[in-house]
Order: sequence, then C-alpha cells, then structure tokens
Amino acid sequence: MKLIVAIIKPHRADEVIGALHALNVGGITLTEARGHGRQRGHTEVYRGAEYQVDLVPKSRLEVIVDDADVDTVVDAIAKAAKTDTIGDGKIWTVTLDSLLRIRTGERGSDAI
Amino acid sequence: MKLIVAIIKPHRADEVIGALHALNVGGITLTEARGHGRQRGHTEVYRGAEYQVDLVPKSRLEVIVDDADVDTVVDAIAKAAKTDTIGDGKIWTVTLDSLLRIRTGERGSDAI
Amino acid sequence: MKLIVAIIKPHRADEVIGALHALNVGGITLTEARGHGRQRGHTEVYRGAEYQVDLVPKSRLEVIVDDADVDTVVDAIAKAAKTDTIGDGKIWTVTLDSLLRIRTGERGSDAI
Amino acid sequence: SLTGSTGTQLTKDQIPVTQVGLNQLTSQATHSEVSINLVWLLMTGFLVLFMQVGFAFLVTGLTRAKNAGHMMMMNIAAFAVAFIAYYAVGFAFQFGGVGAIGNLGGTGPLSSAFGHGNAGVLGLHGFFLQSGGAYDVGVMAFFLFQVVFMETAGYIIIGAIAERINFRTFLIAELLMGALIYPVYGMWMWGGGWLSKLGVSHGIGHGAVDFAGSGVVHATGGWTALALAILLGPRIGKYKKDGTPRAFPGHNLSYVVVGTLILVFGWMGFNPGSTFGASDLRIGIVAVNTLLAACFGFVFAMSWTWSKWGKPDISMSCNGMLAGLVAITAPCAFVAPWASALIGLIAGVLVCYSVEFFDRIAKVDDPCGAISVHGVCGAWGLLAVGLFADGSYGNGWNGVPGTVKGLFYGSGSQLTAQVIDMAVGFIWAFGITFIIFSIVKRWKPIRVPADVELQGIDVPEFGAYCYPDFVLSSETPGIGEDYEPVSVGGSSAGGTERT
Amino acid sequence: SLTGSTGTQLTKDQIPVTQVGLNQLTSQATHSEVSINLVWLLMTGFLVLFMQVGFAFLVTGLTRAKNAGHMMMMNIAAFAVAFIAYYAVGFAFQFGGVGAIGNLGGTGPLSSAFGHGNAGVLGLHGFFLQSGGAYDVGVMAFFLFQVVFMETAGYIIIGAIAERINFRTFLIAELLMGALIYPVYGMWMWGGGWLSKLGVSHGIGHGAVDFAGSGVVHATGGWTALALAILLGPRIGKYKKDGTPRAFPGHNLSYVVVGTLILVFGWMGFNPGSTFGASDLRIGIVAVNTLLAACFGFVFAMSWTWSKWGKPDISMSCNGMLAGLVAITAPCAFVAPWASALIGLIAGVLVCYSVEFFDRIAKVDDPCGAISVHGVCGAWGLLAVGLFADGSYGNGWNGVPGTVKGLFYGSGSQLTAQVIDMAVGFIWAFGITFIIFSIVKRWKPIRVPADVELQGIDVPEFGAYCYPDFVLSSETPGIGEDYEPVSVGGSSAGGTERT
Amino acid sequence: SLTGSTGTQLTKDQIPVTQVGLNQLTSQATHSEVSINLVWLLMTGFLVLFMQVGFAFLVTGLTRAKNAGHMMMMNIAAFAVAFIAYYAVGFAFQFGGVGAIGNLGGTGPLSSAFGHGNAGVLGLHGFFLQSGGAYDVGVMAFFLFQVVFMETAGYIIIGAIAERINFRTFLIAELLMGALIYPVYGMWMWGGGWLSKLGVSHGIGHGAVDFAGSGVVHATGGWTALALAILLGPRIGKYKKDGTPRAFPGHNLSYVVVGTLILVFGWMGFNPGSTFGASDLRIGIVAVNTLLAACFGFVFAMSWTWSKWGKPDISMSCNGMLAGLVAITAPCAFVAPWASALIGLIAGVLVCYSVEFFDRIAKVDDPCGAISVHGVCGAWGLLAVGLFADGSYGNGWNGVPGTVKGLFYGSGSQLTAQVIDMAVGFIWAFGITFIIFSIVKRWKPIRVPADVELQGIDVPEFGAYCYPDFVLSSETPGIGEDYEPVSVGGSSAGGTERT
Ligand SMILES: Nc1ncnc2c1ncn2[C@@H]1O[C@H](COP(=O)(O)OP(=O)(O)O)[C@@H](O)[C@H]1O
Ligand SMILES: Nc1ncnc2c1ncn2[C@@H]1O[C@H](COP(=O)(O)OP(=O)(O)O)[C@@H](O)[C@H]1O
Ligand SMILES: Nc1ncnc2c1ncn2[C@@H]1O[C@H](COP(=O)(O)OP(=O)(O)O)[C@@H](O)[C@H]1O
Repeated sequence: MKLIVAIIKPHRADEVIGALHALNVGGITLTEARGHGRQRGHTEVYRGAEYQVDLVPKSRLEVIVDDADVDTVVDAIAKAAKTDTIGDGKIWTVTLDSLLRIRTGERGSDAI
Repeated sequence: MKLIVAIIKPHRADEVIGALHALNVGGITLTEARGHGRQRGHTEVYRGAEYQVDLVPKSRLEVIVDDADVDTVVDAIAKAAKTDTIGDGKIWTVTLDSLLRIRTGERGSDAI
Repeated sequence: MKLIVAIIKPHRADEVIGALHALNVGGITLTEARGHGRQRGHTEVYRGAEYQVDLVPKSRLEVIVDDADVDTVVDAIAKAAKTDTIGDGKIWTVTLDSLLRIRTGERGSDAI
Repeated sequence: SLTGSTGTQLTKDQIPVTQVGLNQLTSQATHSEVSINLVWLLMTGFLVLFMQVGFAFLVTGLTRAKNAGHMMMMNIAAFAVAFIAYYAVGFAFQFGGVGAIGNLGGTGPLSSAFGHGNAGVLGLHGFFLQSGGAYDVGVMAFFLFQVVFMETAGYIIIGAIAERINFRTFLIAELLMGALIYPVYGMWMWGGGWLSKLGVSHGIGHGAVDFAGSGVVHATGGWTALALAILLGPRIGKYKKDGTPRAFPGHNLSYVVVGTLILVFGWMGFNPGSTFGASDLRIGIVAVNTLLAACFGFVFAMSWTWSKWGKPDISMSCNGMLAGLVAITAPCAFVAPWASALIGLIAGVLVCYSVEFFDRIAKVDDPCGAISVHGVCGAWGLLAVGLFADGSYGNGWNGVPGTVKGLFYGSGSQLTAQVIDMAVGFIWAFGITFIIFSIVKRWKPIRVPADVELQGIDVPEFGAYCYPDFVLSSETPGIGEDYEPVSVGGSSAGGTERT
Repeated sequence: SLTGSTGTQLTKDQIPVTQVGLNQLTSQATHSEVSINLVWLLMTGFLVLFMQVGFAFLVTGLTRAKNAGHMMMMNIAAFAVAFIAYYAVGFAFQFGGVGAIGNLGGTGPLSSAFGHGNAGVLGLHGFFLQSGGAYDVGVMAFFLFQVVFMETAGYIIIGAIAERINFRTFLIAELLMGALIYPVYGMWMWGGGWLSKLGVSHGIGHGAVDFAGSGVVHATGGWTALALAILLGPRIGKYKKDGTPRAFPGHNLSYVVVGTLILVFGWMGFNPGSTFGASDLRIGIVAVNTLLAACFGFVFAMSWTWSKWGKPDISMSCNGMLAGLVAITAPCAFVAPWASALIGLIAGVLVCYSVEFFDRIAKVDDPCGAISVHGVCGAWGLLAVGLFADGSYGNGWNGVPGTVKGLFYGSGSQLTAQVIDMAVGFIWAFGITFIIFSIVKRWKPIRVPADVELQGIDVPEFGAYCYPDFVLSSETPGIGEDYEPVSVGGSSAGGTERT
Repeated sequence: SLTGSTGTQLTKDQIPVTQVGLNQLTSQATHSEVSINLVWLLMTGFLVLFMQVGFAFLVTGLTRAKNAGHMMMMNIAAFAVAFIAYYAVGFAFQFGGVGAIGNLGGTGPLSSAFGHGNAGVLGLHGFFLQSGGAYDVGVMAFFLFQVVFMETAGYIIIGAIAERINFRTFLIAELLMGALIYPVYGMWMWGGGWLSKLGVSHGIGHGAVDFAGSGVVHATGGWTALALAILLGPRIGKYKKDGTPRAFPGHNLSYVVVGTLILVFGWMGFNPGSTFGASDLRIGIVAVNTLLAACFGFVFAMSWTWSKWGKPDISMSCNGMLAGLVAITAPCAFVAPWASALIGLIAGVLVCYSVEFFDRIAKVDDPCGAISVHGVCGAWGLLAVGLFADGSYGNGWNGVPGTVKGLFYGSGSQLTAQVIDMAVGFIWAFGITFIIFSIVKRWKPIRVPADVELQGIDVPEFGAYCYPDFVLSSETPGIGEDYEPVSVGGSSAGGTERT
C-alpha cells in the first residue's frame, strides 16, 4: 500500500478530485497548506511597510492506493493539476506499513 | 519508530486524545482536514444551483510511538473513534528514519 | 529523497523559513497544526466551567531534500526553532519512494 | 410645492389677533407637539428595532461556528414570523382596549376590551391593524413602537434554546410569542389590564409599575426560555459523567462584544422611548440612568470573574452589562442616578451567581445566559421599582394620584404590587410555554437528531455552511478529561461515553 | 449663554397681546415646525447613510472570502467617489430647478432648470453647492437627504459586478452614477422634470408617482447592474460545460443576515424620511407598511425555498425580505397595511423566480441577486402604486388635485403613468450604462485577468489579504461533478475545461 | 391617559385671546422648543455613543487575530470604566461652573467653578450627578451628550497601545482619561475655562474655538496615545535589525471598512449635535461639511497610496476618511462646503505622511495610526478654524461680539488663539500622560511579558480564544527577510535575533 501526497493549486482541487472519482479511489483526504517552490514570493506594501508574501495557499491531497494503481493515480492527478504556470506543485509517495479501517476493523489492502 | 496517522470524525477527537493520554504517548499533533471514503457526499442547493458536498470535516492525528507500542496505540485510537457509522475513518503507519527533539537535541526513541 | 517534517512554534516560523531560504531548499510546504508533547496543557475557565487547553497552535513544515542534505537541513531547522522553552517541537524524516514535479514532469531528485 | 410631499401649509402670512387666529396658532402648536412626540416615538422605536442586530451578533458569537448559520437564521426568522403574528392578533390582544394615547393626539379607536373596567384581560380591537378603525396615524406609530418591544422578547429565547432546537419548533415558539405569550401578559401590564389596575382596584400602590419592560419584555423572554431549555435538555457533551459542566467556548468573542455595544445603543431607544414622546423631559434622566446601570453591571462582573477565576471573563462581563440594562429598564424613570448605579451593580451580582446556579445546580444548559440575564435580572428590575422609586416622577401613574414611591421612600404597598407582578409574570410565561411545548414534544421531536447536533445544524437544516471558506477546528479545545492516566502496556481504558 | 451655541433667544419674558406679539409667536411656531422637519429629515437621512454598512456586510457575505477585501473597498470607495460626483454636478442636474421646498422653510435658490415649465430635463443651479445661492441651510439639509439616496443606487450595482470587475472600471461606474445616471432620471421624477409632470402636462393620473424611490433608486441601480453584469460576463466556473450554473456559496452567512437586518433599520429612514418632515403625520403608516412588506417577503421566500429545495435557503430568504422592502418603497405612503403585506409577498415571489431566471435562462451571473431584488422588484414597486394606492394620501401630488388612486380604486390612468415611468427608467438606466461601458470595454479591459480572478482579487488589486490570519479552504465544496465514475485501470478522463 | 406616560395635557380646548391665554401658548411654544432641542441632543448623543462599535471594529480589524479578544475587551471596558470616572468627578471638573445652557431651558445648577470669571480652571458642581442640584432634566441630557464625547477620546488611545499593553495599565489609563486628562482640558475649552475666554480676557479673536472637538476630543486622545506608545515601545518584531519597520497586516479588513463606515454614521451625531439643539438651523451645513471632508480625505489617501505604492491601500484610505472627519470637527459650523473639501483633502495628506513619519523616522509603533489620524489631524482641525472660518456663523461666540472669522477672512488673531489652543492641548495631554505613566512604569510593568505577546494576549489575560473554532495561520505572511541566501553545504546563517 502506498500513500500518495499531492501539493496542488487550490483552484485545481475540483478537477483533481473529479479525476480521482473517475478512478474510483478508496477515499481522499484534503488539508489546506501554504508553500512555495524554487520561485520565491513577491513583495507587498502595507501602510508603507514592505513585506514578503512567499507562502501562497496550496491544497494538500492524500490518497492511499494499492501498489498497482500508484502510477495511474499519480499521472491522473498530475494531468488534472497542470496549468503550466509556476507553482503547479509536486506529488510524492510513501510506503505504508499498515492500514486499518476503523468502522469494520479491516486491515491492509481491504481497508483502502 | 513509527508515525501513526489517524483520520477520525471531529467530534470523536476528545475521546481519542483522552485515550492517548491514558496510554501516556509522547505527544500528539492534530491537523484539520476534509475527506470522504467510498461513500461520496450528498447534494445541497444554494440559491437554486446544486452543488456536491463531498469533503466533510475530519481530524487528522499524528502520533510517534516506539515500534513496540504501535498496535496498542492503533487499537486504542480505533476503539475510541468508532461510532459504527459511515466515515469513521482510517489509521495507517509509516516507518521513521530519524527523530529529533528540538529543545534537548535528543535523537531516536529518546526523542519520542 | 527524504521528506523532513518539523513541528515548531508558530512565532518561530519566520526564522526557520529564513534559515531554509539560506540553504536554498527546493521548496517548503507549511500546514497549521495543534499539538502537545509530554507536558500537557493547562486549565482555563469559561463562564464558570473549567476546560483543558492541551493542544496549542504549532506550525508543521514539510521539506523534501536529497539524502545528502538531510542532516544540514534538520540541524538548521532545529537551530532556528529552538527557544529553550517547553513545546519547541520535533523533527522527523521519512524516505520517499517517488517524487514528481507537476509542471515539468521531472521525477526523482530533479523534481526537488 | 415640492413634488412628493404635501407638508401642511406653513403659516407664512400674518395671523390676526382674533379667536380664529389664536385657534389656528393653538392647533399648529398642538400639531407640532404631536409631531415632536411622533419623531421621538418612531426614532426610539427604530433604535429598538436595531437591537435585533445586537442580539444576532451576541448569541451567534456565544455559540459554536458549526451552528452560526442556524443562530443567524433564527434571529431573522424570529423578526419576520413574530411580527406577522403580532400584526394579525397580538397587537389587538394587547392594546385592543387601551383607549386614547395622550401624546399621540388621542388615538380613540383602540377602545374595546374583554373584561370590565379595571380587570381587562384581552383587547379586542385592531386585528390586522384594520378592525376598529386602527388604520390611523397615531395607532400605526404606536403599533411600530410596541411590535419592536415584542420582538425583543422573541429574540431573548434564542440564546437559551441554541444549538439543539430544530427550526420547525423554533418557528412555533416565535408565533406563540407574537400572538399569545407576550401580548396577553403585555395587556395586563400596559394594555390597561388588571395588573396595572391593581392600584385603582385593590389600592396596592400604583398597581404593577414597569416603565419600559423589565418584566413585560425581559422576564417574559427569560422565563419562556427557561421552559424551553428544560424541555429541550442540555447539549450533547455539556455535562460530563460526573455531572460537572463542560465549557463550550463561543466561536467569536468580537461578535459578543460588538453585539453587547449595539444593544447598549438600542437600549437608548428602549428606555427613553417609553415616555411615548419628547414632551416628557424625563428622557434625559432615563438615558443616563440606563448607561449607569450598564457600566456598574459590567464592572462588577469583570471584577468578580477576575478575582474568582483569576482572569476577567469577557463574555460574563458582557452579560454583566446586559444584566444592568435589563434591571434598570423597569425603574429607569423613577429612580436617581446613584440608585441606578446600585441597581446595575446588584444585577451584575445576580447574573454571575445565576449563571453558576443554572449551569452547576439546576443543570439547565443555557448557552448564552439568557435565562439569568433576562429572567432573573428582569424580575430584579421589577423589584427595584418597589424599592428605589424616589417619588420624583410618575404622578397619576396607572390612574392612581401621587408619584411612584418605593419601600425606601415610604411605600411598602408598591413593593407588594411588584412582587405580585413578578409572580404572575413567571407563572404565565413559564407555565404556558411549558404546557404547550410539553404537548408539542409528545407530538413531534423538538430537538435536532444527535448526529445533526454533533455535525453542526447549518447544513442539515439550511443546506449551507455559515463559513464555507474558513477551515474550522474540530472539537472544543477541552480534551477528554474523563480518563485517568495509566502507564503504557495496560489495556486502554478509553471511554465511549458519548453515543 | 453656553460657549459654542447661539440658539435663538427663547421667549422667556411675557409676549403682549398685540399684532407684534402674535407675529413673534407665529414666527417662533414656524421656526419650531422647520426645526422638527429638519430633525426628521437629517435623522432619517443619517439612517439611509447607515445603509452602506448593511450593503457592505450583505454583498461581502454573499461572495467568496478571497474577494472580501475587494468587495469592502468597493463599498467604501463607492460612497466617497459618488458623493463627490453628486456634490460637483449631480445635485445641480437633479434639483437645480426644483424651487422652494415647503417643509424646509422655502429654499428659493434652486430655481433654474433647462427645458420649459412642465418638461424640465436638467437642473442648472447648485453646482458644487455654491452656484445660485445654494450655500443655504435648507438646501444643505435637502442635499444631505438626496445624496444618501443616490449613494444607495451606487451600492446596489456592487452585488451584480462582484468578483470579476476591476477597480478602475468600478470607479468610473460610480462616478457616472453620481454625476449622470441617477441625477438625470432623478430630475425627471423628483426634480420637477417631465415624468412627474405627466399628470399636469398630459393628464395621466398624478404623473409618475414614486414616494421614496423604488424606481428612482432601486430600479435605476438594478438596471445599471444588469447592463454591467452582461458586459462583464459570468465568473470563471459559474457555468458548467452543459450550461447549468454552479453554486458559489457566500463566505459568511452571518454577514448576510446582519447586513439584511441593518438594511431594515436603514430603510426606516428611507421611506418614512421621504415626507421631508415630521409635520406630515403619515410617517407612522409608512414605517409599519415598510416592515409588513419586509416580513411577508421574507416568509414567502423562506417557505418557497423550503418546499422547492427541501430546506429554507438563508440567503434567498434575506433576498425575499429585501425584495419586500424595495417593492414597498414607492407605494408605502399611499397604501393600507394589508396591501403592503400583499405587495411584499408578491415581491418575494418575483425575487425567487427572477433569481432562477437570470441564473438558469438569461445566464447573467449576479452573485448577490441585486438585479432581481432591486431591478425587478423596484419595477414591481412602481406598478404597485398604480394598483393599490387607496386615495387616503397624496392630495395635490405633482400639482394634480385630488389624492393618488390606483387601478383597484378606480384610476386606470395612474397605472399608465407608472408603466411609462418603468419603461423610461429601464431604457435610461440600462441603455446609458450599456452604451458607455461598451465603449469603455473596447478601450480598456473591464474584468480582472483570469489568474487574478482565480487566485482572489484582494492581493493583486490592493496588496493585502482580507483575512491574513485565517486559513482559507480551497475551492468551493462543490466537487468536479462533471466526471462519470469508471473503474480503476482505464485511462482517466480528467477534464481540463477550466483555463 | 395611557398608562406609563404623563405627557403634558395637550391644549385641546380653546385658548382665550387674553394675556393668560397668550402666556399659556408662549410657555407651550417654549416647551416645544426645549423638547425639539432635547430630542436632537439625545439622538445625536446616542449616535456618538454608537461610535464605540465603529472603533471596536476598526482597531480590532487593524490588529492580529491572536489579540482580537484583548482589543474588543479593551473597547468595552473603556466605555464602562471611563463612564464611571466621568460620572464621579470628570463631569463636575469639566462643567461644574458652565452656568445655564440656553437651548436646554437654562440649567442653572452648574454654577460654581474654581478660578475667577475669565480664568476658570476647574468646575466644582455636579459630582456623582448629585452635588449642586445636578439631579435635573437639562443637566442629565447635557451629561449624556458630554460623556459620550469623553468616551471617544478614551477609545482613540486603544489603537496606539494595541497588542502589547497589559489590561491593568489600560484600565488606569481609561480611569485617568475619564477623571482628569479629558475633563480638565475640556473645562478650559468648553466649561467656560480660560482658553475659551482668551477673546474676552486678552482680545485674541473669539478665544480658542473648537465647535465639536478636533482638539478637545481627538487631539487629546491622539497625544495621550503618543505618550503611551512611546513609553510602551514597539511590538516585538516591528523593527528589523536595520531599523526598517516590518508590516503586521490587520487580521480582518472587512472589520476595518465597516468600522470606518459606522464612524461616519456616528460622526453625524458628533458634529451636527454640537449645536445642542435643532433650533440652530446650521445643522444641515455642518452635516454636509462633515461628509465632504470625509470623502475628500478618503479619495486623497486612496490616490496617494495607489500612485506611491502601486496599489490603493485599503486601511490607509480608511485612515484618510477618518482624518478628514477629525479635521472638519472643529471648523464644520464656521466654513463653506468648498473649504470643508479642502480641509479634508489636507487632512488626507497629513495622515499619509504622518503615518510614514511615526513608522519610519520617529519609530513610534502605532498599529492603527491613531496618533496620526486623531493627534495630527485634530491639531490641523483647530488650525483650520483660524484659517477658513468665513464669518457666516458664530455670532457672539465665547462672549465676543461678531462672527468667527479666520485668516483668509481678515482675522489673524483668531489663528493665534487656535495655535495657543493647539500648544496647550499638546502640552497637557502628552505631558500629564507621560509623567503619570513614567511613574506607573517604574512601579509595575505596563507591557505584557514577551512570551505572552508572541503567543497572543487573549488566553493569558482573559482565558479565552477570540476565535476558538477557526484555524489561525502562524506568523504574518512576511517571511524572515533578514537572511542572505548562501548555497547548500555551507553552515546555515540562521539569525536568532528574536528573543
Ligand atoms: N522541496 C519541497 N519540499 C516541500 N514542498 C515543496 C518542495 N518543492 C515544492 N513544494 C511544494 O509544491 C508547491 C509548488 O512547487 P513549485 O516548485 O513552486 O512548483 P514549480 O516550481 O514546479 O512550478 C510549493 O508551493 C510547495 O508547497
Ligand atoms: N484511500 C484513502 N486515502 C486517503 N484517505 C482516505 C482513504 N479512505 C478513507 N480516507 C479518509 O478516511 C475518512 C473516512 O473514511 P471512510 O472510508 O469514509 O470510512 P468508512 O468508509 O470505513 O466508513 C475519509 O473521510 C477520508 O478522509
Ligand atoms: N510523540 C509525538 N507524536 C506526534 N507529535 C508530537 C510528539 N511529541 C511531540 N509532538 C509535537 O511536537 C510539539 C512539541 O513537542 P514537545 O514534546 O512539547 O516538545 P518538548 O517536550 O521537547 O518541549 C507538540 O506540540 C506536538 O505537536
């Protein structure tokens, strides 16, 4: 089992989640985040004092999938999240040691 | 060392954290999230236009424990979070490569 | 590739992110969290009823780095986040299986 | 003349020194006096209308964010629904037989009531502002002023039934408040009913005296809220297994403070407006007395919470200010400034202990302290008239010659009248609400289902989050204190006390 | 006497029973009457000024958090910019030739207009409140009252152009509203212009009758908003590929409800104030009629959405209340309470169907329903005068003898005048705006760029987040419903419909 | 007559054409005039009371969410604490010897002051509204009007001491404002004191002229705030190591805009109310002048920030509007509309440069710009009287015959009086505050501890989060710009500049 974590632009969340529905994934967990990549933010002025706005809002998606589906899901997310502009985001995967579905007590792949 | 991540219903957070206190875990980190599992959301109507409410609020707990305690803690969380209704959530674990406590500089298991 | 996760005090976020800029890391993702360590919270009184305030606001930073840079970055974060008071936080690392930069499709270390 | 306005033709030309001339001048002077009173009555009425914004902010700020939409919808629906009920029947029941209103140029039409002379029980003119010639300038202005007082009683109950009542039951409660609960007791006190006539009929002081409505508006709202809160039961999780209350912090303290300050502003219409006209120069004293009681109530509650719990409690201090306002409402025209300060201070004391009483002992879950602020301190306001009225005002009140005097100024009987008023007000408001809603409760559930209450009522009942764009934090900061720490290895003792 | 005030010396001493004595008493009585009217005119004017707070809360609550700063800045900039435009030229165009205003002690100076007697087109006195002796007490008070009415028309358009117009274009729109769009039509209706003179010139009823501005203020604002909304086009993502509208829930329903309640309070200045004085005792009836229409409009919209969509929709119910207020604004002084209730109810019906019409059929994206609430229901308000005016008020209105009567009271011609007024109002407001901004559109973009709109307009246009300390949640809860589920393994069918 | 109101019996019957008849008519006319003035005085007083809601929204919106509870509690505590101090001693000090107030039917009792005739220093009647027969209708209404002016000065300081003062010190500051700082200077200006008598005693124009309080209220508040801000020192992190200021964006711009608009509404009571009655028809001009200055101040600040920093700054534009309001407060009754526009514009200029001055050069950390808006522009308001007063008003002001004229209308000496007033006002307000709080500072800390300031003051000082249900984002978006980027591998150069 793998945990896919995707950092995407907030206004692309609709499309990415739609794409994941199309793939009938087990579930989705979304957390609000802020971030920046190589390209640092810009400067704004508030009452005459300058301040750097580096961290821009991002959506952080977590999807647990079977090892077999990792690539399909990752590609689908990337395709839906792409806007060809700076800050489109990153997707990484981590191997899970165990998974438990609380309601039924199922474990491992059945719990996805 | 293992990182336990639990996605639970917000109104169960009280009980789950209480259960973790009972086990005297090293610490708890809680993040607000939204998510849905197999069972997709429902439709609401706003000024005549329908919209899908799929992502419902969830609490996302992270607890770092020694390998030995993983199962006890996971079971305790599951027991406290269970409401036998859809959306009770999921718990997964990931192996940590390193851990550092900032204040004291302790590393590894001592830093839990 | 490693994912560094750091839980730090919110008012230290400025310094920690500054330190990471100084190291020219690939990017930073920050999520708002609440947590407590060994030292449990304190009791407050609201309209005569006591309640425990255990979970205090924390900043949760995620930084993906090459294996070679892990220690430098972890130490830099710890140094910037340290206030020698309770709740300074923890830093842990996890190995990533894959990494993809959405905009360019780069994978692995190039995608950092 | 200007399009759109046909103001009476101003006497530009010379008026001859004749009886005809003098009559013209006299009628113009009287017309001016009625205009001044009308301006004062309507402007103060508008200020009371504006209090709904204060209540909306206050009660929504004192409850949790997941129910903010439900709280706000209740506040605006209360205004509309109770207004229509009062327009249809409530006003007629309350003022159907009140007769001419001096300051408003003698509105004759409201002149038929059930029950003879001094024991009027129910008005019978003015249904739908039509019957009995109610379509008249003076009556309309008077209706405007009285409807916003009734609305205030309607808003008060929202604080105590919050976060668990379902919308359908709430609408029934507001309809009853506008049509029955408020107007009937209101008739007995202000519509020429038997309570106000106690002085004339049984020689008990000036009869029940309530200048601006500590009893008629606030105690009525408070006791109705008490009945509903008891029938509804506490919110899920309010009381731990050992019976001690758990804190549910309000989601927006800036709403609470701003709501309180808006209510102070609105109260400047509530009390000074009750002279029905600016020709009664007492309005200055009434306004100052009102603010004095508010400030002393606030300062007591702030200091008391500061000393007792170590830190001044913002929401309790605001409740202290409101308690002072509620308590001074009945005596405001009859007492001196120093007495107003004292009345406000005592109200501050009462509200602090009353909130603790209902929370810990009576175990009635009142999220915003409405029962303590409006019920308990409303009753205290009535008592205060019977104690502190210093005889400087109220000549011929309720048809009884002489000014209104309290116990400290030599009139024990006035206190008796006030006590009777308090008792009757409680029995009526609490009783009728308890009876009606016990029946309703058997017929249909009056609470939202448990899962709806836990999840937040906004989406299930109205299909919309109140704050869709903000990330809300899960459960209240209070953490499951019910568990005794035991070392790792033993089987966990997680309680699953909550359904 | 007290420093800082030189009130006229009160006649302390005895006045002899002579013509001189009587003249002194007469002048003092007249002075008092002008004072009362001035107090009423200014106080109600201040209430209308306060409506900007209600509009600010309402429209900001109905739009998304990422644009809250932009919405709020538009509301306060509208006030300042339109005020200056109206002070410079607008007031002169509208009231340059209105002549003496009876209730305000006959302000003579505003006495020159373009176009002869009954076909006045444009006022020519009072530029910068200087020309033609406009620096006069009565004119100033009159200006204060009229400028806040114009401001209301300026606020109305913000609801329909929200979340996509750029600030520069918005400022142009407000300047035009204050200098041209509102004053010209306003002159025809209230400045002694040809529309109000239709009765005198062509014997069509009392000419166009609009007591407080359903047409002059609200319909003008609504139709201007319609033209701008069409030229702007819908927000990104508002219409799915299949043309059905997507919901963009407002970010703060407590703002929406509080904004609505503040507007109800402000409306108590809007309608009752339009008598220009308290000497006209009709103000009581006007106030009650206004609240009746508001409550019935709310109750209809609440019930209709409850039955049609299963749950009462909070924002639509608020729109119902506002629709009732807008509709009753023109007829409020001429109709009975029961008629006001009916007018409000019908307004509730109209607003519900109109929002659906513009959303689904006309596909004009109106985030706050401004076009439906103010345009459609403003027009309905004008019509209502021609139907329900019961002849109990308005003697000699617009220079035509006899009181104002509608169709149900035997005067078909009044309805004709109202229909003409509706048509002219639409053609003028919609037409001139559409023409001007079609030109502006060709010259410079009137919308913010796509990426700015997606990211939120606050930072790009004003350099500051509205809520920097709150974590905002990404896209609206509505999830990409355009995708049909297909089992895992097949290539994904992710749509990239959005640029 | 109606229960609850004993309005004077209206002269229904015929009045004979005799001296007795005429006397009755005269007394009724006088009574009506006093009623009208009382209505105007109280209603405008209530509007000024309502300004506390505007200040609460404004300053809380301009500071960070973690301190929102502290800001709101300071606003409501200021109201209660300063009120009690003023009720006890402040009112007596300020108006103890002011004598009869013409418009309010000659309130005789306030008639004893320390210091002879033209050099009164301190009033000595009216302590606790009891001594010297202060328990009188006119005095009470007058107290109501004056206490809300004092409160305004109390609110002003909150903006400059925000986010670092501890609650105990704050309460001391408010007590002093209500009991000493405001009343003493207020006595010199409005209580018949020596500053207002400069014209009579030393022939300097009409003595110090301040119609509604640019100096008495705003400059006093501003300079007190300056003294406190200096003693408190800047917030942690406000100034980088190189001394340049860091931006701490306000947490809620919608509060800032709504607060400003509420203050505009409240100001309609502040300036027009200062005639103490509607019998003085100048109130129309005062109201229009006030709005003109507000709009021009806003437009300047918006355009200036737009051109200088590339984007119109919402909070500075609001400060521009408030600057205009503060500046026009002193001259509003004495100047023409065009002059008001100019005064407002110049205030806009002053506030923009003053905020930069205090931020960058004087390095006084003023989170909401209170010192610039109220201190600097309050002083400018005083000056403006000495420049633009056009002699159309103010006959016999401060006992000096002839109307008030400024430099541009041929009276240099009035300007001298204004300059003296400015200087004395600064020395008094700044001086006494600085001295007292330097002592307090030595005795007890006046700031919250560093960790409390970093964590947010709400929980440590009041035990409750202001927004417990909302997830707040950590540190301000401004990221640690102090670090020079160096390539990976070198040891990090993280600064630990912050304690
Ligand atoms: N090395 C990294 N570690 C953690 N988060 C990162 C990293 N690089 C990027 N991110 C996250 O991804 C988001 C977008 O990445 P970014 O590098 O700006 O995209 P790109 O540069 O490819 O356009 C950032 O806002 C940040 O939240
Ligand atoms: N495959 C998954 N990947 C990520 N998160 C998931 C996944 N499945 C479930 N979740 C999270 O767990 C929560 C509850 O899961 P759900 O499947 O609805 O429980 P159940 O179906 O067992 O009742 C979801 O809201 C989501 O946040
Ligand atoms: N075992 C753990 N699992 C998850 N999060 C933890 C753990 N221990 C600490 N944390 C996080 O780190 C933060 C600070 O840790 P804490 O132990 O209080 O620091 P210290 O005790 O070293 O001063 C906590 O608020 C919590 O968010």
